[in-house]
Amino acid sequence: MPYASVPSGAEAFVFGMRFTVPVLLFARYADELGAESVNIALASPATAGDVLSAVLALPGGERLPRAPMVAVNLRYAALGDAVNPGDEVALIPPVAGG
Amino acid sequence: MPYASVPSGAEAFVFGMRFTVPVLLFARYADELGAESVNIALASPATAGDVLSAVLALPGGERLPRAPMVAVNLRYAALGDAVNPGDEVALIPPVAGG
Amino acid sequence: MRVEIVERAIDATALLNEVAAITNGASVLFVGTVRDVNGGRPVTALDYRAYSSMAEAELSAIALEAEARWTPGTIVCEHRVGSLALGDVSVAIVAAHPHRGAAFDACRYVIEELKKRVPIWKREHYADGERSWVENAAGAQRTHPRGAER
Amino acid sequence: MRVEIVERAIDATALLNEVAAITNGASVLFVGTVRDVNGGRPVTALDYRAYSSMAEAELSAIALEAEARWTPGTIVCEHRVGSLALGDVSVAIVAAHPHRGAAFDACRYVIEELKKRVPIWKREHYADGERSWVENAAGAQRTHPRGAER
Repeated sequence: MPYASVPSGAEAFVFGMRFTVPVLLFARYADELGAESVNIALASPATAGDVLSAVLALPGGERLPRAPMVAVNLRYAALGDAVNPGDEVALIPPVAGG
Repeated sequence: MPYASVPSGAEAFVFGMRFTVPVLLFARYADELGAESVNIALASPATAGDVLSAVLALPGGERLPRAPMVAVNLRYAALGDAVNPGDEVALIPPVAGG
Repeated sequence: MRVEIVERAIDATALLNEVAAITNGASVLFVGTVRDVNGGRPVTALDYRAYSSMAEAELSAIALEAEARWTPGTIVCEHRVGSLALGDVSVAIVAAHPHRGAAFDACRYVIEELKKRVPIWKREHYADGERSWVENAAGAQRTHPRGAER
Repeated sequence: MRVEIVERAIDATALLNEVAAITNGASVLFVGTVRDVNGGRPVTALDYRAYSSMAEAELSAIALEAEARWTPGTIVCEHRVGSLALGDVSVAIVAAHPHRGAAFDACRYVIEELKKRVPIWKREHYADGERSWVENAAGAQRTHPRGAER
């Protein structure tokens, strides 16, 4: 059953195709990682959770919460949501607008 | 017990003293009575209810509700509240501010 | 706290500025304007009449009730009387408070109580030339609540 | 409906005028301003930062939710980012509706959801020179609600 782990509803992808997505960081998360964005290398099929794991493994990533909010293409995403080439990912610290 | 009916808390008064109070009329009530104010003659001790009864007995008074809101000196009054010389009385139609 | 029955246009911005204070993080402004329709009937203009001295007394009482219940807060309110055209502002209420929930609740309290208690009357002018005094649907106190006592 | 993240002063009057319509009898404006104290600590200034493109997308979604729930109504909202001084307006929301209850409820909905969902962050500057990112007490979503799925 080699395809059992393919997320249903995911877009078409090529197994193992390598690509990079920008991950935007804000507020305390940007301070902790010392950057306002990082590029994360992925292999398809990739998910928001894969991006998060890679960011948490960066220097300073250990100071982030284990499961921060993630956005893909300007929308809050579940960790199982697909990330495709051309997508913009962001980690969203607890918000403080108003 | 000739004093049994004296309202407690009422101001000092002379039994049977005659006086007149202005009664202000507004909106539909003014239209029905054809006047924005009327003078009502009273004899002490007098109440807001006495004033109301006198207004309802005027020509056009039969077109007013039987128990409209009454104000004495800019405050909503109960019909048993005292009316004294110098007081300003008003009948208050259903309000429509806002 | 300031309340006033006015015979001129209401400047809502002036009311907002009046309550501006660095201790108040939240201001809620309610603005009521003359609508083109009431109960499905086209309205062309309005007259507001007030028993002004009592209206200001009652409105002061309401504002003080709100300030006492949602302390520390500030209420400013103006209600216009006279002839108003469609779109004119008839009433503006600002409630300012350190916290937004209290500012919303205080502002809402003042307009709800105003519509029930403040002696102001409205005569609508309709497209067919007729004019009629109207009553607030919710708050209208038709008759004396203690009338049955006598 | 219009929402915008702006880097200039907010003109609340312009927002009120924008929704003015003779079909809307009630407008409720919420204005948030920079307070001098937060959690008992004296604040001297603030920076607001936003993920502007997502903030406008999320704020649009909230405004459309409000307009769908309280129809027919109109929402206009601006949130300022950058350096703000004490007393500066950080956010203004207007909800206009034929009826006041809906205008209050819709305005309140937008500010409550904004504080929970819109990616904007605030760094307070304190009297002692320290600066610190703050989180909204009520709405802060610390971690991913579906984080446990993986």
